[in-house]
Amino acid sequence: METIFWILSAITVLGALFAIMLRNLVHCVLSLILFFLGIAGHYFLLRADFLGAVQILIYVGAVAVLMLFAIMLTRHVTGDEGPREVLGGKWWAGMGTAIIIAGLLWAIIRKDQLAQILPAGGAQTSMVEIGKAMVTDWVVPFEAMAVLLTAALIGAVVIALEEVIRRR
Amino acid sequence: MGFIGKGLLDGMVVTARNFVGSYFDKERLVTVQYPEERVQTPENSRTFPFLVYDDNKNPVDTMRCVACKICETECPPQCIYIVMDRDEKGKPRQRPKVFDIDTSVCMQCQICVEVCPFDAIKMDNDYEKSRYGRFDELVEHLPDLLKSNEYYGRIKPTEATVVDAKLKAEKEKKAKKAAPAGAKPPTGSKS
Amino acid sequence: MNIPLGDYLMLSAFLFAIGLCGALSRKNAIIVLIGIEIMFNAAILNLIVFWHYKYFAVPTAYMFAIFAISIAAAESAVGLALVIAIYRQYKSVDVDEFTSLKG
Amino acid sequence: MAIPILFVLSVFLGIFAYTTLVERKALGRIQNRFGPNRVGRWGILQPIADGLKLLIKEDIVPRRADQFVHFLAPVIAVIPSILLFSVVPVGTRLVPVDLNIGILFAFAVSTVSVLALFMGGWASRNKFSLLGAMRAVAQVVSYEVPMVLAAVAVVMAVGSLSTLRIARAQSGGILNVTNWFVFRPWGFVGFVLFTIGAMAESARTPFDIPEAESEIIAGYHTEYSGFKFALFQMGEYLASIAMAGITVTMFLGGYNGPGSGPGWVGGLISMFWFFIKLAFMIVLNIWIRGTWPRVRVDQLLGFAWKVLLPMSIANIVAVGMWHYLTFRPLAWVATTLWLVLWFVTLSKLAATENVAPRTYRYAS
Repeated sequence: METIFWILSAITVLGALFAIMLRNLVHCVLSLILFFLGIAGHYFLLRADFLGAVQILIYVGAVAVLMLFAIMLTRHVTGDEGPREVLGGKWWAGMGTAIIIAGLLWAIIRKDQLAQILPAGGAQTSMVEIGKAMVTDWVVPFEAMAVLLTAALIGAVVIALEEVIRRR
Repeated sequence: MGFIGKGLLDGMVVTARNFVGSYFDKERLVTVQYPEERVQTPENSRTFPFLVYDDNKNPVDTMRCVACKICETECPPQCIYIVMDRDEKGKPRQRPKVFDIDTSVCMQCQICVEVCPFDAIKMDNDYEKSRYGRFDELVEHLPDLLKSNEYYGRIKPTEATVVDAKLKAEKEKKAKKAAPAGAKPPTGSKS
Repeated sequence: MNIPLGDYLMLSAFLFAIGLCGALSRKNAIIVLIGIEIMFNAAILNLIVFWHYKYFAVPTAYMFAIFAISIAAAESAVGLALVIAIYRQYKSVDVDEFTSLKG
Repeated sequence: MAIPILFVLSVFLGIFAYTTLVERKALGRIQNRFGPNRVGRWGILQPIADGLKLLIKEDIVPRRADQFVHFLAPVIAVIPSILLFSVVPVGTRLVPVDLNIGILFAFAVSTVSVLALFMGGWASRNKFSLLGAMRAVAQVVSYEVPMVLAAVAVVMAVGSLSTLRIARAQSGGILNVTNWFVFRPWGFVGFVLFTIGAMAESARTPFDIPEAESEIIAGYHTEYSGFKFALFQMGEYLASIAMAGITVTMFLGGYNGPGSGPGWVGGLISMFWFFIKLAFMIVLNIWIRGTWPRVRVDQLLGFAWKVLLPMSIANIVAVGMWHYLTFRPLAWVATTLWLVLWFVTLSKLAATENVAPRTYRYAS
C-alpha cells in the first residue's frame, strides 16, 4: 500500500511539475494528463472508486482533450513556445508565493495531530447511497449544478462562436 | 414505406446477398486465382517481340530472320541490337548471331513487326516478364526470343493464318519462278 | 492502510503550490488554466483524504468532490472558450498582452 | 483472479487475430472476391503471417517527429483496450473483475484511447496525421455523450453499475431469453444507440473519418510502420471487440441463454452463449463496414448531437416510464409510442434538405 502511495505521489508531483515547466504546450497538457491519472489512482487507493472513474472520465476525457483542442485552435500546432522566455518577467513572485504557501502548509501539517496514522474507514460508500444522497439531501446543489453546467455550455458556445456570427 | 435508415437496411440486404451468393455462384467472383488460373488475354494484346522459326527440330537454322536490320533502324526507342552471323571466311550467313531486345526500353509499339519483310518478328502476349534485376536480366537474347510458328499460331490464330497463307503463297511463287531456272534450293535452309 | 494522513496533506499542499506557481509565473493563458486545474485537484484530493480518514460513512465530502469536479469542468470549458475568443482579438495567448482594460 | 485474467488475455487476443482474418474474408465475399486464402487452408495462418511480417518490418520514425510522444502513442493505444476486457463477464463462473463501478470504469478507460490517437497524430508532424487526430478527438468526444446516455438507461433499469449485476438482471424469463434488455422498447433503442456509439468510438468504417483513406491517407497512423502500426490496429480491434462484449452484456443478455446457470455445465453453456453473441456483434460490425459508405465530418457530428443525443435522452425518459408503469402492457404501449414519436420527430427534423427523388436516364 505504501509503495503504491509513493509511486502514485511521485507520478502526481512529477506530472504537475512538468505540466507547468515544459516549453511545449502539448507536452504540458500530456503531463497534466499524467497528473490527472495519478490523482485518479489516489482516489482508487482511498477507496473512492466512483470518484476515480469520474476523474478519468471528466478530466482526462474532457478537460485535457478540450485543452489540446484549444492549443490547436490558438497556436502554431506544434505547440512550441518559440524563442521567447517561458516564464513571465515576475516569475520570482510566483515562485516565492508558492514556496511560502507550501512552507506554511507544511508547518501546519507537522504541528498538529494530522501527521499521525488514522484508522481507515469501514464499509465502502455504495453507488446507491451516493445516488440517493444526490437526489434527497443534495437535490438543491444538484439542480444548481445542472443549471450551472447548462449556462457554462451555452456561454462557452456563445463566446467561442462570436466571431463566426459577426462574420455572417 | 420509407423511414430513416431504410436505405441503409436495403444496402445491408444487397451485401448479404453478395456474401452468400459468392459462395454458390462462381459467376459472381470477379477475381481469378492467378498462378493457378489465368485470364485469357485478347487475341490482339501484345507485350514484347519474339522471333519466329518454322522447324521445331532445328530452331536456329529455320528462323525466318535474315538479320536485315530493318527493325533495328526503325525501332523508335532503339531497343533492338543485331549482329549478323558470318561463317569462317567472313561471308555473311543470312541470320543474326546476336539479337538482343532490351525489354526495359521496348515500348511495345509493334513497329518492328510492321516493317519486317519476312514476318520473322511478331508480338508475344506473355506478360510474366518480371526479373530480379534491372539491367542485364531485362535484356532478352536470341535463345529466349526464338519461338516456334506453332506457338505463334496458338497465341494469335487469326493473324497467324493470314501470315501462313501469305508465306505459303510466296514460297509457291518462288518455287514456280525457280523451277525454270533450275534446282536451286529455296532461301532459308542453307547449311 | 497505514499511510499517515499528514502525508496525503503534504502531497496535496505540494500540488497546490506547484499549481499556484504555474498560474502565477507562466505567461501563457493555457498554462495559467493548467495551474488552476492543478490547484483544484489538490483541493479535491484533500477533501477526499479527510473523507476517507474521518467521515467515511457519510457521503458529504463525496458530494462536494463531485460538485467541485463538475464546476472545474465547466470552468475550464468557459476559460478555454475565453482563451480562444481573446486569441481571435489579440492573436496571442500571452496574459501580459491583454492590457486593454488598463485604461 | 489470475485464471480469468489469463483467459481474457489469451482468448481475446486470439479472437482479435482471427477477427482480422474473418473481416478480410467477409469483406472480400461482400465485394465478390475471395479473401486471403494463401497462407494455410482458407488462409487460416494469415494472422500469424501478418504478425510476423509486421514484426520484422522496418520501424520508421520521421526525423521531425516528436520522438517520445511518437513512441508512446501506440503503447497507450493498446492499454485501455485490454483494460476494457476486465469488466466483461464472460460466463457465470468467469468474471475477470467485478467492479461495482463496472460500466463507468469501461467508459473512463475507453476515453483514454482518444489520447493515443491524438498523440500519434500530433507527434508525427504531418498535416494528414494532425487532421486525423483532430477528427478523432472531435468524433470520440461527441459520440461518447449519446453512448454513455444509452448506457445510463440500462443502469437505471438495473440499479447498479456493475456489469455482473447487469448480466444477472437479464436472466430468467422464457428460456433465459425474454428478459434480455434488447427485447424491451427502451432496450432496443438503447441497443441501436449504443452500437452506433461504440462503432464511432472505435472508429469503425461508417465513422472512420479519423483514418479515411481517400481523404487523409491513413489519418493519425500515417507515419507509423512495423509493429507500432500493428499496435494501433490491435488497439482499435480490441476496443471494438471489447465494446461488442459490453454491448452483449448490457443489451443482449450477456452470458444468459438457454441452459446457462451457476453450475459447471451451466457455466460452460453460458460461455458458449456469450461467445455466440460476441461473434454476432463482430459479424454485424463487419457487415456494416462492408455496406455503408463513410459519413462526412459535418454529418457525423450533426448526427451525434442532433439525432443520437435527443434520442438517448428520450430513451432515459422511457426507462423512467417503464419503471413506474407497473402494469406491463400499458408500459409497453406507452414507451413504444413515446419512442416512436421521438424517432419520427427527429427523423423529420434531421431531413432538412428535401432532395427530389433521383431519376435515372440510362439505368432502369
